[in-house]
Amino acid sequence: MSLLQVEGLGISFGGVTAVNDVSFGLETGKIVSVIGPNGAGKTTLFNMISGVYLPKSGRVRLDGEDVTGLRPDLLAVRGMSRTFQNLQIFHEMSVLENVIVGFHMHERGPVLADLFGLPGSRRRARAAAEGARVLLERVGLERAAEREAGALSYGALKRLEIARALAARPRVLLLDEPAAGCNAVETEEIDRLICEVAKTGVAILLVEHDMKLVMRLSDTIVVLDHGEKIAEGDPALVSRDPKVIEAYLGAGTTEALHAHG
Amino acid sequence: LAEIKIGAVVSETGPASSLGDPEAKTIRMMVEELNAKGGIKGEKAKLVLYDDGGDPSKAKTFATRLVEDDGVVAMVGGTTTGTSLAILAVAEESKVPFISLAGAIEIIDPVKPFTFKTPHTDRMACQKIFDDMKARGLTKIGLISGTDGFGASMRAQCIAVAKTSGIEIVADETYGPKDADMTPQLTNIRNKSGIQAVLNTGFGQGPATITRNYAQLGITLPLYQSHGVASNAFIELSGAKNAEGVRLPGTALLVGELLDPKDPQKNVVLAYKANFEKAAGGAPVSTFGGYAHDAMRILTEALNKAPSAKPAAIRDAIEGTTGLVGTTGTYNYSKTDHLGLDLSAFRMLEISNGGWKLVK
Amino acid sequence: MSDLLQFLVSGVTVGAVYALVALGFTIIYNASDVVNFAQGEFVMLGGMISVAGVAAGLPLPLAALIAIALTAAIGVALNTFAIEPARGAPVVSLIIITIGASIFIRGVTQIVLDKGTHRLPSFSGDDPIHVLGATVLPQSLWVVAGAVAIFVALWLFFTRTLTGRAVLATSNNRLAAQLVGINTRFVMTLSFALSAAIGALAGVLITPILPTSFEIGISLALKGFAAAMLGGMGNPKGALAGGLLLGLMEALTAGYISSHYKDAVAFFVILAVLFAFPRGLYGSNPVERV
Amino acid sequence: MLTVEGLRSRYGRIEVLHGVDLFVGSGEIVTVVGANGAGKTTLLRCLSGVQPVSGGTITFRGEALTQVPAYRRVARGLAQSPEGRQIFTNLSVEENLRLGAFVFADERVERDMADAFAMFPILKEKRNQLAGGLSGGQQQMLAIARALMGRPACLLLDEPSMGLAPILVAQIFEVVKGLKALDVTVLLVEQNAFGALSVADRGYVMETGRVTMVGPAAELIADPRVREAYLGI
Amino acid sequence: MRLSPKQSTLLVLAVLMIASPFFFPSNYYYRVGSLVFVNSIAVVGIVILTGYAGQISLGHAGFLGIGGYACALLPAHFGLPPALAVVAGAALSGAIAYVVGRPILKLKGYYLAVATLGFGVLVSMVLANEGWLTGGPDGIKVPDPGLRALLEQVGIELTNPQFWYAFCGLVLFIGAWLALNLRESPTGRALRALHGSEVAARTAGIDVAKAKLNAFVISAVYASVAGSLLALQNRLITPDVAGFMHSIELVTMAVLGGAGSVLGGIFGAALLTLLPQVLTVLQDYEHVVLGLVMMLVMIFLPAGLIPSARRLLRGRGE
Ligand SMILES: Nc1ncnc2c1ncn2[C@@H]1O[C@H](COP(=O)(O)OP(=O)(O)OP(=O)(O)O)[C@@H](O)[C@H]1O
Ligand SMILES: Nc1ncnc2c1ncn2[C@@H]1O[C@H](COP(=O)(O)OP(=O)(O)OP(=O)(O)O)[C@@H](O)[C@H]1O
Ligand SMILES: [Mg+2]
Ligand SMILES: [Mg+2]
Repeated sequence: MSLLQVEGLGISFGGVTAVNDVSFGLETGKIVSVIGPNGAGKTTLFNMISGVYLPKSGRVRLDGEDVTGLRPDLLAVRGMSRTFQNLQIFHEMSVLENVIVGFHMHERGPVLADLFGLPGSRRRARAAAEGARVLLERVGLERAAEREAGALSYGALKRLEIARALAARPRVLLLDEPAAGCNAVETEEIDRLICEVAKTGVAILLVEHDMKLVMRLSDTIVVLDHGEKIAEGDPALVSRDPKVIEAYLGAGTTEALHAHG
Repeated sequence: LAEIKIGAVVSETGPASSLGDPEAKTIRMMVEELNAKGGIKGEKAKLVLYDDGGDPSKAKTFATRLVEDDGVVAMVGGTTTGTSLAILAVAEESKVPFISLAGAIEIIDPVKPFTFKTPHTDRMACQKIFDDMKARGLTKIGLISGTDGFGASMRAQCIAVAKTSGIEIVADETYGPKDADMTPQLTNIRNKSGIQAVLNTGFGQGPATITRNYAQLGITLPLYQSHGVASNAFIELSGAKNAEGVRLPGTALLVGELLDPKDPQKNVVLAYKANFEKAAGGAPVSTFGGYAHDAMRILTEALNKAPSAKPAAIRDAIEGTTGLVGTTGTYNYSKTDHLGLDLSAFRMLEISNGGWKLVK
Repeated sequence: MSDLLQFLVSGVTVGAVYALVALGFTIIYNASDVVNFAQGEFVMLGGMISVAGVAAGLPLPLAALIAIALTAAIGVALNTFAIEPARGAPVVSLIIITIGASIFIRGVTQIVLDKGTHRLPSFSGDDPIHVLGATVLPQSLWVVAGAVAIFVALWLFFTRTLTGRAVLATSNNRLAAQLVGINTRFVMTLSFALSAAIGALAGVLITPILPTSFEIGISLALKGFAAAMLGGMGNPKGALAGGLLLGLMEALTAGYISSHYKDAVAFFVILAVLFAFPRGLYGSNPVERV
Repeated sequence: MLTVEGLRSRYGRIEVLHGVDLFVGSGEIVTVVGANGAGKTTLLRCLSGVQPVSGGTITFRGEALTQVPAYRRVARGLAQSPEGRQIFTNLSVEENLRLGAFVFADERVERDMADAFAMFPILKEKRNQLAGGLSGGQQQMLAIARALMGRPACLLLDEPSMGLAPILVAQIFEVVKGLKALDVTVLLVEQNAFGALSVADRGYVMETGRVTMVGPAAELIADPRVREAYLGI
Repeated sequence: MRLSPKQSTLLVLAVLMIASPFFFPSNYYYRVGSLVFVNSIAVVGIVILTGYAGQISLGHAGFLGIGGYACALLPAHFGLPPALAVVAGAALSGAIAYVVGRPILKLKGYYLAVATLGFGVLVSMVLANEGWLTGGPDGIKVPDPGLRALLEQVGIELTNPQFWYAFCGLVLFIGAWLALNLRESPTGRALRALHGSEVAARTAGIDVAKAKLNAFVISAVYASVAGSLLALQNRLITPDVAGFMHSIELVTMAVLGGAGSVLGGIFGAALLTLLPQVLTVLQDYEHVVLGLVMMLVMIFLPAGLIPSARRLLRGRGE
């Protein structure tokens, strides 16, 4: 049984089906990428898995347990964490605090302890802050720790989100276009980061349009088009699938990929 | 030359401003008059007046300020019962005499050493109205009241008084002080079988709306209003045609010209009316300005009589007030009576041809 | 039956008053997401300035026109001198500015005009019209007609004109609005002018029914705000529906249940509606993808 | 066409552009590349007038632009597809496009819209839907299309390829090339430096608020420093 | 030694509280001071709810009313000592906030504002209409808690205003301390996070509904305690305290001072409490100037008194 199992997920908006009957599985320490043209339903799929949307049909299983439609915070407690394509930053908090919030599940305690500033509460807060600094360093934002998050550039915010998601110490990590807004060199850093994380046993589900990144990282690729799964398999297989080339990659890209890869 | 400081806290603005505004104007005017006439025993009176906006907590703060900071020897004010109760607590604690301008009986019952008041109680107003109703053979009535302090307090009093005076209240409705339309309530009152008259307790614009809606619905039963609307402004807002025949208990103030020349109040009333209208730029006099007038008269006289301008001495002098003719009535304070008025001070008025008429 | 009709008449009259105030909120809200707490003062100014004009011997229509123009100018001044300089401030700060403005306007009115309560003469007399045993004052018809006319005008403005769209675009994304060439400053000026003018017109229409004084604005703003939220803030349809519904609820409660708790019932219904429709009856549900 | 001299800009007290000089000739495609936080977006915001300039000058078609308010710049021929897309989420796709042509309410709007729909058929499909419901990439298309509706003489594109599928990335660069034929000048900020430099005539490299390199695109592509720092080769 | 922001805030507060009386020319200033403290207590609650969590309440005066009336009614009807009535009122307010907050806090922005406004209106309406229980619109007397007498027995003699100044000051100090603890704590951070983005807060494992409810209940308790203290020192309570205008005033105080800052909230409360006292000399112009000051503060210090002032100071430092 996979760690994360998606079975026949589907949803529609105002009668238009956005995702239809999509199934796949994700194992510990593996990286599965979801690719597909714009509007194929990748983000929507993420939203259903992470509890932001309630699927119309299908099941999401975590560790074999049915977690379909569970609230995001409850899923987070069970080890699911994610980043967002449309950045969701706590703009008025500092960069460091943004990451500390990611630690929430590990630092929270009774409200009254927090109100009265009991030693336990302060200790947890301190531990979270230390952990957050380490993570900021990993995404290269340690120098910006005290800045107001709203003042960061787009690419920096993207990396901040990754740090925050990692802070939750997830078992399943959903990354929605983590490299968008980063140049080739910055993308390589993210590439390395994702690899390291996967090595620690985290299952990663990745949506990304940067094919180089996808091809290099993925154990398995799931291809969506118009909400349907049109292909699934290892990178080499998928990138040669004519359906995928036609719907998504375009002839030129495939050549370029193979030229460099 | 020393000054005698007099304090005042009134609701010049806020929900009770239609009461408090003429009070403030009157108080200012009378202090000026007093000083123009040479003050008190040669000393100028200085007025310190604060606007509490109708908020009892503010009233309490301002009363504290008057006593502790401004060092006044006496206070008038307390436009509403709520603010009066707040001020009297300060007055009693710091032993500074206070003449309240609000209606509720609890202000002076039980008697508190330093607190007096000039208006009739609303209980007396109910009594007066019910007496008039009975004289006309009206015993089944509908009651409609504003939800503000004035309306609610008088409603409670009238319900209590009705029990003992043979009046049966068959409808009991309320309205918000700023409501735009009261026809549903009046429709329900009209539909009560056997109903013979309607009484509205309230002040400000609500009663005017009631009066207009009453005419709109074509209700022909006698309509009584409270002393809260005893002012020409009420006729104006209601429209003279709509207000025709409305009765209410009022003071001599509105009918000064109609009073018997022998009436002791006649001169007092006419003088105040003339002065006020001049000072207030033509604004019509109201019962409430009259209360303030009487309070200031009582205070002035006490200041003149008192051996010293010490609060305690002034208090004693106020308590000794007898036979003082004011616009509201003739005041006779005593150790056991800090109201000093009886029912005879109220006059039943009727609106007729856009003016006032005394009901004999 | 005639009772019910009378209650309905009362409800529609009062409801139209609320709707007029609620409609005034829509434009400024649509341009800036700010609920302008000084909207009630615009209504008050419309009434008070007309009253002063009539007292000074002007014919009512002229006095009303002056009142509307003056109030619109005051609206523009409010934007220019208080809202625009605080651009970029959080919305709550802007709301507090409008609260400050409402206190300020009230204070000035009390000094420049007076503290009295005044009524304007009814436009077409005070003789009630009898319909199936119920009575209607002609002025009520004026108020209802005014509310409907303003509603139609606003609805057309927002759905049919490019300027109306520009207003919506400005509040939705001010940066993008500038990037496509919308003069957002002008949009704000226009919104304040229109809102104030609508408020003043409302004031002129209702003063024969609901006497005005410098302090009347707050309670009107409160009810108008509640009505606008009931219907869904920003949508003229919501303002009209919310206003009428609120008025009808009050009248029917006063008529059939208890006048003591008519406002309470009205708020209960508002709460109930919001639980079912968290954005009011016609409020738009913004789609924000994550 | 567009000349920027000594441009400085700040957020609050922190200066992020320290005197940027830049020149875009008529009909040219010029690209700006640089790391996260270099100030590329800030530069474009200054050009569109939505970011205060604290020093330096901007000259556009021979006229000083620095004092011109943002909303007048569209009419003068400067349109931008901004970072983060900044679409009107509460308005429909079609209304978004119409507002793109806000300053020219004439018949040509319909034609331009048809062109935009031809370029991005998905937008036509979703024309009556609220723009907020679009997918990330679809919103990016809308932002580009909306900027084109402004009939720019000079188009400012802030990372137009972000979030687009590879097929579309290629298409976007084709579109940019195509604009040249229509005599539209393009200033292109891109993280996809390789793609951008491939279509551009010239390029600038920005680092922490300054221009550190400038030259013909082909030269920059070949420059070892650029290759190492931005192309990852 | 460098002070943390929390310590420096508390230090400033303590110094102001203790030093001010040395400048008081008369007893009356104690009264004003204690009013500032009472308002501040309620406003600190608003700071938690609105400043931290970004939830607007236009009905918080309702909880003031509940706290205040608890001190009048519980002693009268159940013989509870007034001091205990404060606690009972706070518990009641917290419980009501818990029940009401559950459905209401699902609403957002202005819709939440109007729902809370409705709650406040309902409370003040019950207080005004149920005269048999509450004394009606004119209010009801509140018994003396007898704390001053207690102090006298141990040899501390204070005038009434002095006593309330000290007592309310102490309560405010504790309230501020708690709020400051909360701010940098996991719970407080969760509140500020959901203010920024609810979805992101959720995916970080924050139970948003519960966090909001926590903030609502805590702020209701603050308001309730403030209401109780107001009632006890006035010895009288009227439905006005629960009124809509009062709710608006509390929010205004919080925003003027700087919604997210405890010290800001206290300064906002002080400004709006003191200003009307100062402006009385202007008589008719009082409201004009009050409105003007509010507008000017927000125009020139848009983030509120304290945060904007901090920003300005920091700017000079660089
Ligand atoms: N809340 C919503 N309302 C309306 N339509 C929606 C909504 N959410 C998603 N859709 C539609 O569902 C489809 C899938 O969108 P989704 O965001 O999942 O695409 P995607 O694969 O993530 O695309 P991209 O690569 O551009 O990010 C789109 O056509 C979009 O318009
Ligand atoms: N709103 C803001 N307030 C304060 N500082 C800001 C703000 N926006 C950007 N900055 C700062 O200005 C600098 C330049 O940012 P800008 O967004 O222009 O960079 P960029 O080159 O576009 O980066 P990216 O490639 O990540 O989009 C950065 O250091 C950033 O932190
Ligand atoms: Mg997506
Ligand atoms: Mg950028």
